[in-house]
Amino acid sequence: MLSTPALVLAIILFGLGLIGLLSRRNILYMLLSLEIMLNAAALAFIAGGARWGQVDGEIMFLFILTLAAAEVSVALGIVLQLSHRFRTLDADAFCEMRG
Amino acid sequence: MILQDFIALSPILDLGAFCLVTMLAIAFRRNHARIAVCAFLSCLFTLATLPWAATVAPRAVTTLLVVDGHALLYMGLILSATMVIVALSYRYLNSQFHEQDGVEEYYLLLLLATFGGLVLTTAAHFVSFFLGFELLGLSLCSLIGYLRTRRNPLEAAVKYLLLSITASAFLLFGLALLYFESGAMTFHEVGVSVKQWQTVPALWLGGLILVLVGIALKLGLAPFHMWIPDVYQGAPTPITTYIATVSKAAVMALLLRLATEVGILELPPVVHLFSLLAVVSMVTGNVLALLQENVKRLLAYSSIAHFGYVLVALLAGGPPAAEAVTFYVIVYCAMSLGAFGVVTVYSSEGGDKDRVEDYQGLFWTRPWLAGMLALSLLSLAGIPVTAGFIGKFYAITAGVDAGLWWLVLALIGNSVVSLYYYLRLFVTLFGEVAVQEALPQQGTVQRSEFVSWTAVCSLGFVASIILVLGIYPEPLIQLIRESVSNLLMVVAQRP
Amino acid sequence: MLSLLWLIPVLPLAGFLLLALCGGRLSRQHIAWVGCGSVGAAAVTTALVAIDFFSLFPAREFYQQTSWNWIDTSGMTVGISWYLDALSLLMVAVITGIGFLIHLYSAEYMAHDDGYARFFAYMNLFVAAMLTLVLADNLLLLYLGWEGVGLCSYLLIGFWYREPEYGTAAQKAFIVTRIGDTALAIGLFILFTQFKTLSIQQVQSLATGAWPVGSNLAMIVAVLFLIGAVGKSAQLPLQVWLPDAMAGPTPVSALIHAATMVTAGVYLIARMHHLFELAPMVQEGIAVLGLVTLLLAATSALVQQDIKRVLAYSTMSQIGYMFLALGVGAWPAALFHFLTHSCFKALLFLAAGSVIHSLHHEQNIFKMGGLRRHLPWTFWTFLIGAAAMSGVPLITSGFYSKDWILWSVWSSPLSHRWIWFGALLGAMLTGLYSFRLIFRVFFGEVRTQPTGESGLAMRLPLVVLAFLALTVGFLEMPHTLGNVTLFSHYLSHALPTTALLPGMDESSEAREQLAVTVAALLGIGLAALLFLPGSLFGARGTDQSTTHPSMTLLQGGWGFDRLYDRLFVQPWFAITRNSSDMVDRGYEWLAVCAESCHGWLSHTQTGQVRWYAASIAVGTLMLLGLFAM
Amino acid sequence: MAMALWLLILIPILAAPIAWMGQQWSRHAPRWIVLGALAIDFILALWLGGQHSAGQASGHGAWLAESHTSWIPRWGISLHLGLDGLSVVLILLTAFVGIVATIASWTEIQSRVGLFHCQVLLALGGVIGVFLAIDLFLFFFFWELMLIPMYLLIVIWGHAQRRHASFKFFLFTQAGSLVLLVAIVALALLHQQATGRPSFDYADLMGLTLTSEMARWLMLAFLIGFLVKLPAPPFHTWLPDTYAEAPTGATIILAGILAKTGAYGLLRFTLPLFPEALNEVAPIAMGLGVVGILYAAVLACAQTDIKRLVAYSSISHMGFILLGAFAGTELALQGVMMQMVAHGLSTAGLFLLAGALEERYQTRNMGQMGGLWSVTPRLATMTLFFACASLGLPGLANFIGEFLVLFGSYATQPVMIILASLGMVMAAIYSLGMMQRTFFGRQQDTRTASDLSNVAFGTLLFIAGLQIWLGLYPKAVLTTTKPVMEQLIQHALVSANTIHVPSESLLSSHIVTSQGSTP
Amino acid sequence: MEMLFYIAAAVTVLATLRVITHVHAVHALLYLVVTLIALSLIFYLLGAQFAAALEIIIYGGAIMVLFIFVVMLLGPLAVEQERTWFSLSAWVGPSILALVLLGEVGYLIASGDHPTMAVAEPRQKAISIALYGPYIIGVELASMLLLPGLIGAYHLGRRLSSEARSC
Repeated sequence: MLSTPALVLAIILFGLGLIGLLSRRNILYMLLSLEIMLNAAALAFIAGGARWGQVDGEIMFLFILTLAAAEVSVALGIVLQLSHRFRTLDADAFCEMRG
Repeated sequence: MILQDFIALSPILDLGAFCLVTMLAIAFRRNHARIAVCAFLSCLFTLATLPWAATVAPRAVTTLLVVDGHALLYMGLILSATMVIVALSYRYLNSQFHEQDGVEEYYLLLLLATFGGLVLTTAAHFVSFFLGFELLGLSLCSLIGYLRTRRNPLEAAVKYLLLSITASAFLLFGLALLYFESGAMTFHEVGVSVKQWQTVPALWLGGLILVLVGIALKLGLAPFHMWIPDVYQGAPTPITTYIATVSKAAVMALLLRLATEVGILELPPVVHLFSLLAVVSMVTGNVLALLQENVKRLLAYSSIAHFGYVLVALLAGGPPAAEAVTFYVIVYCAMSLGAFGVVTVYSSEGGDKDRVEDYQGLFWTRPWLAGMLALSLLSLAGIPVTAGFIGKFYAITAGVDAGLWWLVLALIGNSVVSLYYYLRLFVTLFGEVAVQEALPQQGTVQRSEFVSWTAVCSLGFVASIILVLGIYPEPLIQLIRESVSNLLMVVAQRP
Repeated sequence: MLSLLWLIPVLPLAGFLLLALCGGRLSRQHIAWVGCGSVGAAAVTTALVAIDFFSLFPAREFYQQTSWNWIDTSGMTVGISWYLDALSLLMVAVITGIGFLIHLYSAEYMAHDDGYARFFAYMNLFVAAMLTLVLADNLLLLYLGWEGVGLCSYLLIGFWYREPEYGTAAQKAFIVTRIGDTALAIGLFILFTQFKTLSIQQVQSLATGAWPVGSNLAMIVAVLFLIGAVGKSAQLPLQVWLPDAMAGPTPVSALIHAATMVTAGVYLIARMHHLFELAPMVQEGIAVLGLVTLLLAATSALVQQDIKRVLAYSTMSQIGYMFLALGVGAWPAALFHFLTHSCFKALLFLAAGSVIHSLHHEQNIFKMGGLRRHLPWTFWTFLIGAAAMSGVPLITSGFYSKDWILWSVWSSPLSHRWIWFGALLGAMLTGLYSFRLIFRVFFGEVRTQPTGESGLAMRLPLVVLAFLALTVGFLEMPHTLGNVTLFSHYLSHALPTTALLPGMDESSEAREQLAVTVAALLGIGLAALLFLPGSLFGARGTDQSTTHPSMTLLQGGWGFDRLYDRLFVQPWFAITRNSSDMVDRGYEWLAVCAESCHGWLSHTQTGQVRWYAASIAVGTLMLLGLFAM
Repeated sequence: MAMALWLLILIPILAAPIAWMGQQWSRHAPRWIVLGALAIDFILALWLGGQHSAGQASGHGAWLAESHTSWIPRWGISLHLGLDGLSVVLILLTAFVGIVATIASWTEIQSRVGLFHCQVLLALGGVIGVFLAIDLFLFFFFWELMLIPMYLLIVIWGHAQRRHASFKFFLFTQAGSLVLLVAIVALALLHQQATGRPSFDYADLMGLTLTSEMARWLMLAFLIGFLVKLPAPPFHTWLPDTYAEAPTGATIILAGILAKTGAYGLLRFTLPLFPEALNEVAPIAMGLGVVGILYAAVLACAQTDIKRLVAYSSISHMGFILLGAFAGTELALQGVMMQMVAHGLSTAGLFLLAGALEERYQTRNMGQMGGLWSVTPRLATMTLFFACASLGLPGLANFIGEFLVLFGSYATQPVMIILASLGMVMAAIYSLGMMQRTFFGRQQDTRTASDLSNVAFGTLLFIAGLQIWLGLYPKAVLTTTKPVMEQLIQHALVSANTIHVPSESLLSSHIVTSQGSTP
Repeated sequence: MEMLFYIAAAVTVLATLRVITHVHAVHALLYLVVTLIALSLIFYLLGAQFAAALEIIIYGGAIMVLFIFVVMLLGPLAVEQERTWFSLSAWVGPSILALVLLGEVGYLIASGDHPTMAVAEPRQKAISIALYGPYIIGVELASMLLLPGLIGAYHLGRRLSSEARSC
């Protein structure tokens, strides 16, 4: 069965996404990295579904897809406003509140 | 889906329908007051369906949702809190959101978030869990950045967004791992599979930890607490209130159900993890709040600590723990509503009043408002006559009952530390009014003495809750006991 | 009439309350009336009680009266109860009698002072407390009086409160005596723990029954009581407060620091004689202590410049004699010396007061002189007093009492010969310093012009006391001279009689008396040689700038003050001045820690979302690492 | 009768808002309302106490008056009040000291008069509740209830450093309380383990028998809770700051009454609930008492601030209470009782005087005073009197308290008692030092100041009269409390003789047997 | 079969690495598209054909387009990168990876007799039944989830009318 290698791949992808999230300052990249992480989770679900021969994994993928869509729209809306207000997409620049 | 399922689901269906109604109302005609009333009534009607739903509870509706006493109780809490927040929001938005375009969606988003909260309370399946989680988080994200012309809300929104998606990713991946190992998606089946294992697979445990990290992020438990102060500070104050109350209560309801049904508290690693989170949260929250000069941040740090206390209660395990947690969460919601409510009302009079010095001598100029804040602070500090004391008492009782001596000691030690910053704010209320400011303000004070009746009613409601629970908590305790037994009964009923 | 006993202490107390509460509104005359009257009434009551007492005496040796139950709970029963026997009657008589005379004297002496009412209030309170002390049936009530007199002594020494040194002196007096009092209190605790009672008579009878002679507990308790007595009576090593106590008005010195309070120690030891008899080593210690004190005080008295300090040291020295007598078991002798000493010492102080009064409060004897003519009354009475103190043979009371003591020392089985020699030396020194005073003050040229003799109210007590100083001695005369035993007979109902060594007969007594006589006269003669102006060395004495180290040592009372200063006072001040609450520092440190923790942690709140995400990742990895592995 | 108990608590609490509103009617209306309410309370308590002496014979375990209503059945919590000799005496003291505090603040408090007196009444209501509650939860409820008004009194009307002081006060007392709360909860749960139902009721918990290990820990927790309030080292450091910075009225309440709640807790709860651990804990507690006496006395000598001096002396005196409470003899306990009353009276007087001085010279620094006797003779005389009371002059009430404690404890701990006696010498040093520096010597501050007002002087005279009365006739207090103390000692003796088997696990096995009322 | 999986996995990982390391947003997006395509192949290999299709249609199509859209909208912030976006090298990496994937898909089509094809039909059926059976509430909730996305994007994304005028 391919489910275990797929899970390993999912874990790798998740890790890569996390690395991207942490290492990129541009907020767009961070969003991309998050997409990768979500994808990794989706892959893991599908691997699980494959392992147990169930359709639930695939259905979960469907919902994750919905989430990604909804979320990206909101995120991009915020990104637009941010770029407008702060004139930058540098995530580290948004640190007026601290302490 | 038979009729009884619909009855059981009536709160969720009701609110869902009202979301759509509200959306249509907005599309039809924009009117701030009308939409606010509409939102308020939506919650009220939904609240009214709870007793109806209770007649068929406990009942599992498909595999996704379980409507039982526990869920209904939390729904009641969430809806009441939302109502108070709606009532507080109206004037706040009127004063803070000057642009006339698009203030109404606020209420729609609020209702959607609450809808997500309701789903979370009933969730018994990974799908409903995660969808409720996201509904709540996504709506909140927009709400936090709702004052989109200002820098702080936007900054808060982007922080919340990124971290909440991170939380979702962790959560989802964790759920996926759980699914991968156990092949089941309902909490109950997962719990069953756990019981069958001789040793819990590492991957499963890793998944569980990831799930718990996701939850901890939403609850703001240290070391996953970092977003809390920034978001609390940046978000519009009613939304801050919302995050502090509804969002956390809903997640806590879910955690409780997860803990009960999966039986994770019987796994030593999870107990250790929670203990660690509890202690770190208490210490971090309290230490960070010590010298904080921003009221909203201060309350944010205090909320971190409070959920540390809740974890202590949770760790006790068994019915007393569930009781204590629920009681504490209800109490915490009441006092947060009180504290943030005052900040909201005070900020509704021009400019955010979130510096500690803004509150200097408030008692002499605005005794009722200051009194309300004082009451909430005392409650947060756990002084008798207020609900906070009973809550803390409950938590300590649960902890002692389970023999968690070190955690209980940490709890009381931290309570003492926390007194310092509550008192700092408390004292400020009774400080001397600065002379230069006092004189020109005479006129404005007269004018702003008028607090909208909505604020009076909502704060009065919260105050009475705090006091009644502080003096005669027995009815609520009985209610919670029933709901807890309900929660446990569902577990017992399942094959 | 005996039932009026309670009235004796209550009358002065009433006087005190009256003066304290409405002293400000009374005229000076009324104040004097109340002040003297209350003590006078007490004296009259004493007389009435005494008549009644003697009418049944010796068939009935004591009279007990309980006013009310003071403490009556949980196994402790202590009453406000009075006990009258020969010993206490003697004390009461002296206190009220001499007290009245001194009050009378003060009425004039203090006439121009601001705190007239205050003064009499304190004095009345003192008399009340002192009477309570001597009349107490139990140790707790005795302790009440004991502390009460200490308080009054404090108040009266610091009477002129504007002078900071006076206040210090008062404080010193109280604190030093309090050390003794505390020891006494501990003694009380032990006794109560052992016998469950504090009644003086019961305690002693129980102690005699329960403790063998020389037992540890008896020794400890005796020592504790001794420390108490030593503190009150200004004996070594707690004697340092007395010279400074002369800061108070002279009548105070006469009443408290000469006639009555300082002898409370003697009374206590006499009262508890059963207890001390159980501890012979302690008793021996008393004798040695008395001897050392008397010599030390006598030598110090020799070189003092202040007239009152001379008298203060002399008081110390005379009480040393009393202790000596107590120590060798000559209980009646000690009391007899107490009686005579009260008379002549009160007389001396009052006369000195008269001198000071007429010299505008000049107390330095080197600035006095030639007052013989100007103050004849004073001179003669002072002379009588000094003679009595020096023990001029046959005609003065001091001779009889001192002689009795020395004879007891000589003849007692508890004594040693060297003690006797020491005491004899002391007798000689007494004559020397007493007459040094006479010659300095009343002879020679006038250095400060006096205002003249004082009024009747001051002269009358002087005369009466002078009369007593001469005649009291005839109450008890040795075998060799008249053999009057009125006093010892009377006291034998309260105190054991003196034991004699075998082989002590009248001839040895006579020889001993001769020695005493010679010593006293030698002292006086030496004084005349050294200090009488116009005599052999008289001129040298006028030099007051004596800076010889030995002189300064003596003037400072053998340097005890300086020693204690180094040993206790300075370290104490060092401790208190530099001590802040250490525990509080600890808590402050905690607070600082919390604050720095806050500072450190709030640096983690950078506001940068990537850092937050990193913290999540690291936190998750740590949790995974901790638990999933 | 049961209603009367509630009235005792409710009269001050209900009068509090009236006092606040009273401000509108007249400047002095709040003061009169406080005086009235406290006077009624006093008389009521006196009446209840009178009932007591009439029907005295009841003896063991009986309350004079009792009121019992269910409150939170979930945890076996009930509104259970009970009155016995101990509470009567302390309630009388509370009402009296409250009246003194009101009089003391008559001239000092000029702003927000209504609120001030409202807080005073609330605090006193809480204190009376503490003295009446015999359900441990209710007790704790009142125990905390009195804090907030006290805190406000300090923080609103206090002196320059009030913020710091009030924080310290609150943090310390609250820390102690929380430890106490944990112990109370543990006890209630132990009862649950034993009988199947939790109970916070005094009578139920008294019947609980614990293993010695558990008893030791719980007793320690109780001890900490009460020692903070008492206070005893090392928990005392809040006290000097607080006493010095609080307004005079509040200081009088703090020193006169609040400290007594700690002592009350020791007597009412710590001793009878854990007789098993008494033998182990007693030497520690007594040692702390002695340390407190000496340490505080040394520090009192070091003070230049008159209020701090009195504050440290107060700590020193409280050491005697700790000493006596654990001596294990009835006599010592009676002494503790007496000391509580006496100290309440004497510190009330001293702080009234210190406050009066501060009001007149705007300083508490004794270095800037001196020679004030001639300016303010009444003040000086009364200070002298109370200094004497404080140094334990026989014939005054403090003496009876201290000496009964010492007499009662000597048999148990002779060495400690001897050390404690040294405190008497130090008491003389600081008390007289205070007199010396303020009233004796040359006048430093030549400003003229008015002497004590007639009212204040009259009050002080009255307290002085009480001091003398109790000093010469302590039976008034001792007879009332005797049955309570007898019972205490008997209980301790009976229970201490039971032998227990130690066990290993945490909570469940810490019960050996229970004499709880229902199975 | 397995070979295909591993190749696709390698492509996924490589492309992802490029996504997170690339300096240009558009390049990164292109690599992400490749990742998604590779993932969809893996889904297919795991037997989830429906998911594979959706991955390409919705993820690769809709969501990525959204991103591109935003990148374009953020014109001023990205203007200096304008020139580099159209360099050849940008296309090389994705193209190669895409070609690899294309080859794999071709192989799959060519080797037509794969078991996953056989189970495909009943599996889709099962999904449909599940979606409209036990998961019906989930579907409804997912639809509700899109609502905040919609409203949020609407509210946050648009500029203020006043500002629009001033800009």
